[in-house]
Amino acid sequence: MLLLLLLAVLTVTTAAVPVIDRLPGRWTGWTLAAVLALAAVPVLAAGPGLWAGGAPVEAHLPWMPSLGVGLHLRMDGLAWLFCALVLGVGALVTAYSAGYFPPGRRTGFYFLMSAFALAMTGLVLADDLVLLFVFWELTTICSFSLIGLSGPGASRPAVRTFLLTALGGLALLAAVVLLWVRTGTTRLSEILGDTAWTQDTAFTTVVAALVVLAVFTKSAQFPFHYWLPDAMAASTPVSAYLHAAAMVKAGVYLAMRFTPAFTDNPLWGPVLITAGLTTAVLGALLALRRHDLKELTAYSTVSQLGFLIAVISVGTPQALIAAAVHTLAHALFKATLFMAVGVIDDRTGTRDLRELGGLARAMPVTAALSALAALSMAGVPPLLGFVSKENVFEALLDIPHAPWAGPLAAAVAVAAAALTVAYSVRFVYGAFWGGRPTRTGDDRPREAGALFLAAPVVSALSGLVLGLGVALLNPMAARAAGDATGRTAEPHLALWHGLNPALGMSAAALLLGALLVRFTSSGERLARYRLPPVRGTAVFERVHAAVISAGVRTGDATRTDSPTRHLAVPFVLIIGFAAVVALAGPDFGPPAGPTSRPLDWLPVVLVAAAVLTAVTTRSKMAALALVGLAGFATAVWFLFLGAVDVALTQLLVEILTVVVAVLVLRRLPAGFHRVRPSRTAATAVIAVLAGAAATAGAYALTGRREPSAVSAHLLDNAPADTGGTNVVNTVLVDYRALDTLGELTVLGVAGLIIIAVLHSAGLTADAGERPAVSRTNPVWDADSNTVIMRTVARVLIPLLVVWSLYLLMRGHSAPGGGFIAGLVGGSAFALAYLAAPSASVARIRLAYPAVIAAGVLTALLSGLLGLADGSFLRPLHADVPLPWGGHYHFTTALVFDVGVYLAVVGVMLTALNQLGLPRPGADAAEASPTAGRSTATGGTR
Amino acid sequence: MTLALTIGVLTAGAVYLILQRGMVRIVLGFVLLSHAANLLLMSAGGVFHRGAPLLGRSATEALADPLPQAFVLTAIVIAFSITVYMLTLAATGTGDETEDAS
Amino acid sequence: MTGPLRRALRITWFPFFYGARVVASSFQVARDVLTPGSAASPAFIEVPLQARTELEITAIANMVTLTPGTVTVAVRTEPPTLWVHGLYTADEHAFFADIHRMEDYLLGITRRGGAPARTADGEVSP
Amino acid sequence: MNPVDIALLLLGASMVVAVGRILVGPTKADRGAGSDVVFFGFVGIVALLGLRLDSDALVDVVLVCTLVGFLAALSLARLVSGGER
Amino acid sequence: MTPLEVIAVACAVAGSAVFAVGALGLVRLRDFYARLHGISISAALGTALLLLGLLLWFPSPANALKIGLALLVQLATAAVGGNALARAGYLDRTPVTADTRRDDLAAADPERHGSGD
Amino acid sequence: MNPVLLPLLVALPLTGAALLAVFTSRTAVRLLLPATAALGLAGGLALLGATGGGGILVHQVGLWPAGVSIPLAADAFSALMVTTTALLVLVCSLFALATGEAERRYFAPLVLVLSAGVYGALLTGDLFNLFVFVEVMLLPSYGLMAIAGTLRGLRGGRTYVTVNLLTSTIFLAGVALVYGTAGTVQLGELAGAAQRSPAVAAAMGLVLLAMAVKSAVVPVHGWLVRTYTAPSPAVTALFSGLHTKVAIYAVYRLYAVVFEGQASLLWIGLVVFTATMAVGVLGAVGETTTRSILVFHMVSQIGYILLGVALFTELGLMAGIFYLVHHMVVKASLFLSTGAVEHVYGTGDLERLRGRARGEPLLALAFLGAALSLAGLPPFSGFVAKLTLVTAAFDAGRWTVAAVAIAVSLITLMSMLKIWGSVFWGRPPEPETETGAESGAGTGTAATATAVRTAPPRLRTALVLPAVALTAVTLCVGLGAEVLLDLSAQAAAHLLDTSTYVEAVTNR
Ligand code: NA
Ligand code: NA
Repeated sequence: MLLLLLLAVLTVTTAAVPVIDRLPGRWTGWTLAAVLALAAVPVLAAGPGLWAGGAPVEAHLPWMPSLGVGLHLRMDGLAWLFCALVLGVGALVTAYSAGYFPPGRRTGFYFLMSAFALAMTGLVLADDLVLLFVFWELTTICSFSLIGLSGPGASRPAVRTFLLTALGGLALLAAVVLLWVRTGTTRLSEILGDTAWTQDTAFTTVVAALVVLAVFTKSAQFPFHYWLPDAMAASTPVSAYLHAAAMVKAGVYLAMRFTPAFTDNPLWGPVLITAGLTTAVLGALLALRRHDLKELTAYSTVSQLGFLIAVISVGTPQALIAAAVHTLAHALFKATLFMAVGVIDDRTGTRDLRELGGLARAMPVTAALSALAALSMAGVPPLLGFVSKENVFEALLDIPHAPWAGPLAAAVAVAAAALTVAYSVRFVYGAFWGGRPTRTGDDRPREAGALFLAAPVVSALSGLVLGLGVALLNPMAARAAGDATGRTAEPHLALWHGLNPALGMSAAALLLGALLVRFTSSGERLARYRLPPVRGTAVFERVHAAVISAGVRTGDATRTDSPTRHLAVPFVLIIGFAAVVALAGPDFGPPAGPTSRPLDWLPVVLVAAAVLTAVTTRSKMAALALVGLAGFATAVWFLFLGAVDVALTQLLVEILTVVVAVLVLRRLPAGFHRVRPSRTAATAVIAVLAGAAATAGAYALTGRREPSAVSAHLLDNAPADTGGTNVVNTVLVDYRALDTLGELTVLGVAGLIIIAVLHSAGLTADAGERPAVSRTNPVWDADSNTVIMRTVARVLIPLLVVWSLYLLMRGHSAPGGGFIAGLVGGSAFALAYLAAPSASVARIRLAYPAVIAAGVLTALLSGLLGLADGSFLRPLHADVPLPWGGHYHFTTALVFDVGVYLAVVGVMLTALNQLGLPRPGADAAEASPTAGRSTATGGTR
Repeated sequence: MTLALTIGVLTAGAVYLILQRGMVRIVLGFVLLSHAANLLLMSAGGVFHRGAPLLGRSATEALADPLPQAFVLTAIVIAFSITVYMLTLAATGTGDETEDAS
Repeated sequence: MTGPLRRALRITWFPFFYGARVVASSFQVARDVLTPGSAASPAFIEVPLQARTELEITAIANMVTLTPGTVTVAVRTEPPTLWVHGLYTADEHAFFADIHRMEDYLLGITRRGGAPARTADGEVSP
Repeated sequence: MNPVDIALLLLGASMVVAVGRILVGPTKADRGAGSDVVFFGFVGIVALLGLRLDSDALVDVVLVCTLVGFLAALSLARLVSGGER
Repeated sequence: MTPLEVIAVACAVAGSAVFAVGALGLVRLRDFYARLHGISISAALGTALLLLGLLLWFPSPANALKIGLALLVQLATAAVGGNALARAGYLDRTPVTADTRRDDLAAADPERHGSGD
Repeated sequence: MNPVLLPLLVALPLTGAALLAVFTSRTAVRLLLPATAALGLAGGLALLGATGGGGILVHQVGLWPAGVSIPLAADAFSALMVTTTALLVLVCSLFALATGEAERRYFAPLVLVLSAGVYGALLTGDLFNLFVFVEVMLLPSYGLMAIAGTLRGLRGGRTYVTVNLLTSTIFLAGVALVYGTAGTVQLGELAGAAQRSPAVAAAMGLVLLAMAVKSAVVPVHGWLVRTYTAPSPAVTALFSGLHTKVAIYAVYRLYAVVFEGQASLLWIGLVVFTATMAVGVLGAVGETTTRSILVFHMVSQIGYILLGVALFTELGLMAGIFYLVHHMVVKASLFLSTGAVEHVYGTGDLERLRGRARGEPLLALAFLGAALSLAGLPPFSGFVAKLTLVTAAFDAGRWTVAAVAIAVSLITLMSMLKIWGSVFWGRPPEPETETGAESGAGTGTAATATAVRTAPPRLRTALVLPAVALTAVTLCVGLGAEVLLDLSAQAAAHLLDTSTYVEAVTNR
């Protein structure tokens, strides 16, 4: 309950930041600090109970029960330590922020700081791996956003940091999922409590490697260390909290958590200690070379994190105690130093050691607390840093793996510690005592106000107090290390252990450090040497660029607006598919009857002739006519197969296609483009293979079964069910009217989109060849010459209309129906259009979109009427008595068909009127006969 | 077999045209391809019974499967709609050309 | 015979009259098609018409086109004129005579008074 | 052999000839002429199939064919003249 | 077969033969305009015979109406289509054979430019 | 909910569309378009309510016997899809109203027909009817694609039409072969047919192949990448949420019902979809405009979504369905937030946009949230989606697939940060003098006439809210993941054991 409340308070606070931030002045920071401090109180209060051996505090709330993932929280000794750190340092830093920033609204900053506190608290309290991961990623997002928030220049570092830490996050995700799948649970305590799964060394090694990756990226271990200095683009409070005290410790926390599972793994220890010590030395070395105090502090953080990782690798309770105490010590001194850097920056306007010096006089408090923190960092008694570092040395000496490992590791650690001493001196001496005094006189810097300094003072003094009273930390450290390792830990934290190797190492480190300070001018000389030119950010950018260029190349493969290439791929796939099926050689059974008749060869030959010639001709007109022939031959096939309605529709559609195509072709050049022979050959190969596949598919996969049940039902029941005897038509308007409704919608939409597209894009200028004959020749005169067509059309048009209505009415019992009738009606309009002496006369001034819409609405209406009989599109029947006796069998299917009719006619009207618009430029040509003639000379073949 | 052959010839021609330059050839290719698909639908109903499914005119036994015929009718009209639209596209913008250069 | 009856008979007789005309000229063209060589002497010839209404002009123009050996290429309504592509125009007199015979027959149907009388060279007598 | 089959063959051959004209051209007008023959031949084929398949449903098809043939002929002519009316 | 059916088949065969002759004209005749005359054979005489054959095969009043209508439309098509095509060909300046005797159309052109010879 | 009402989901938008085709006034559009879209959403929610507990609604349209009738059926899967579709239609319509695009000629009716097609496709239990509804969905899309009137739009329009027509024809051929082999196209009657008969399997293979092209999996993804960048942002958002997703839905449904999840073929899917994930994300990171990045990235996400069916385990299917819904929402949000920028500044070119977060914090937040969700970061829905999917992959022993899925999400983040860093962060651009926007910018409004202006205009709230709303949805779905997880599990259950669905559809 306590833990849920804690998270709830933090959540509510975060959500409330936009409201809180309306407070005037610096109150947002103070309020947040107060909340964090208050939140820390019950946590701290729970400490003694835990140290006394009490059960961990737990809380549960369901989240994703179907996955078995819940809001399981658990505070044991280890979690307590980190939780206290997060809240405590959080309170200090937010309080500091209030003074750091000039008054004004900073909603984003405070929101993210608060969210970060929430995320970090959640992370250390999570007893569910998934939950842990969620909070882990949230800290990453907060870090990314906070860095980016600090200004335009910070966006690149933010992105770099984000991507790198996200890489680690994904490794963690993989580890989480692997463990989950392996153990069947996401409960961290259960997984770590029962480490039967660690018997599988291969599996454990994989998981360990993933966790290592997560830890290293989050805690800035070599070779990923570079992000941390990069992240210094963020404002100082962010650096102090996220990039020194809290977020970077998430890796440390994770490594400590997983210690029981991985200690025995052959990968874990060596990798951790190698990387840790390398990082410790490298970080310290780099810190010593910095001029920017913030960068120095950042590299120092890297180095200290290296110490922590190295000591965790040892895996013994002693080592974990050292890690726990050093985590605490580091949080305190590093937060102090960052805050001090912020103060210096604020007061002097610079962080560059070359411009700073002798600030101690002007800023004595800052100088004092910086010195306290630096001494703790350097491991000088009686500060907490001394105790923690000595424990680290001691633990390292006890590396269990090999007898030589301990001394070697300890030696390296001493070297790193010596460097630490050196850069600690560089920081404090360089800024406060040495160097040229920073500005003098009235311009000289002044000490910061009490409220600004309050937070660093608290953290600096804590390091001193806890160092002096370090024995008080024993129960806490014991519980933390015990909970981390699963073994009992017996801490003996004290300022004085007697004369032991660790003390010697401490002394050695201090001595060596002093020598370094002496002979390198506090590192100043080192700064002149060039280090190997490998910079982390540069490597990152190179990898980044490589990925992007790989991406560009990937995109290049499809970077074309020519439909052809996009169309070729599916064809090739189908050919491949057919080949695979053929090679598998499945038995599809014998044909259920004879598959051909002699007369069939007539359409075969016609189709073949049409297709062969259509593909070879370079004349668009010829191609159009030949494709039309192929359509006619197809219609013959339909007739052969007993599909009269289909043949009729096919014919009508074919002709209307030709009519429309002519309207389009006249605007285009008469010939097709030339194509390279190689491309023609490739195309031909694909075409022939596709044709073979189609033939094989059609032959093998059809005609090998008995007539279907649905076919039998239709043929047996159509008249009884629907009152119709043209079964195909009953399928269209009764049984599967939904299909027809869709089809009619498609047709109607085609009409609309033709209008829409032409409305927005317009037709191309006419590219067809102009007639070559003089305009004064009698053959030109359209008014006279169309008299024949007009006169015949005047007879034919009413004939077509009547005929179409007849076809509409009889569709249910004979070939016909809405579509066929509509197409015939449509051809009446086409005829009227063609016969007119000019395009403007030809225009049919009907609201054709309305005709289309009326058609669709009529069909829908007849469908809705069906609801009266229990279903949409269920036809209603009525026998209408006729005045001359007998009765007419009326069905709403006919209404539906009327809708179809209207839509078809509407679309034909649309196509003719829209595509038949006068040719752009035609009027101009008429106005100037010379224009007509000049085309005439060029236009003949 | 004859029907399958027709389907194959139509498909081959269609594929060839579709893979050429220029919108008009592509459109014509698709017209052929839809013929092929429609014949395939007819083929799916079987080719042994070829009587027109108009009841009351002849014996029911030899009648062709009406369902694929209805399918084809629907498919023809849909293909027609798209063809008309594609022809419109061919007449807009850059005209027929579909490629920048060969 | 009275006018209406006469016209009814003419209408009834029309298919046979025109059918014979078509068959005859079909054979003429078919001979050119089926045998080597050609007797053709093509030309585009202007044919002034007696027909006046659009229906008359249309009908005669169509009859000309439908008859193998002659095709109407262009039409003018004011004054009514056809331009006919004739395949066998060596004997222009016969060419015009054939067309005039059809026109006269037609006008005999469409007009109460029948076709106006013509002179020997096909011109309409004043 | 059914005499109607011979007739079908003749019409089929006619259409192949017409296809040749469409393909060879050389003028748009020639292609138009070839196309006309194709369309007329098709009407003929449908009529013959009426006999051959003994299906009077084809009478309707013939009628529709002739009706739309008119449209086709006019359209193709329009194309020959470059869209000129 | 009934006698009527025999006549029907005979009509059909004769019609297709006539049609084929006209179609052959597409190859044999020398220019576009000459070929139009061949088409007339097919379109008028050929199809008329074929339609007559169909009517005789299904002799009924309804069919007579339909086929008669079809014949009329077919002839109209042949005529109007032939005219349209001829004119279109002329507009497109389709070349004529060298032995074309004269061109009154060009003569009727006041501007006398670009005539079809 | 009475199953008799199922067809109304199709009929009502069609009615709205028909009315809007006649009444084209601004007022009519502003009233009818959102109202009809909202009606669809209400219908979807009602469906969810009726099916969320595992029920299935079936209606044999026309009340003919099962097998003769076209059945419309809704289970949790279709209900989820319908609801998400309706949400997107509504939000994208509102966005289009805000940009003014909705008032273009026939935009509104086309969108409504499109939605009707999608609803029909999601509900139908008949293969041929599916073909028809896919066409009902596609035809308006052809118009919407080219409606922008730019050259790029027209060219994209051509590729779009031709590829989709080809795919539809392949699909139709597949349906033909299915009828040829099985003698039925009714899904219920086809249950397990592919497992019983190699002929049906081959025929269905062709259908699935067509669906694969439609869902733009590698190597047939190029068309999507090239065409979805062409229309306006609202249209792209709509398409991204609807089109490929219908194909994906069909793949799930068909493989589950007709193949009964046949295990021996799953490897093909694993290979193809893994490649799709990888190729898509690489392509995305290489692009240089907001839209092309997002579009290319769709390909990658399609790979993720389809992995679910390729795993064909309970968890896998559930993960895939969850991912599907999540993706529809998030991708639309991204298109709309970047689209708002594109609309106002006239370009989506990363080089020309900078520092937009400062002026448009809300929009920036909407983008960032959705981007993080896309990359699978908590607390957004994308995290749950990725988590379940990766878990399912590991659980099925597909380590490589899981590893690729994880690695791809890093590059996803990279590509999203590319947009973020370029468009929203950084120094706002110096006043530029250039005015000629590229023709590819695409919205066709006055804003396209000028590039980034000296004084950047503020975005209207109506332009920002759609993206914000969708990002809020992804956040809520992430935080309260259980609701969607539960529905996805319900949906997956019906795919894993199709007997309930089959019995309902066949009336047995
Ligand atoms: Na003639
Ligand atoms: Na940029």
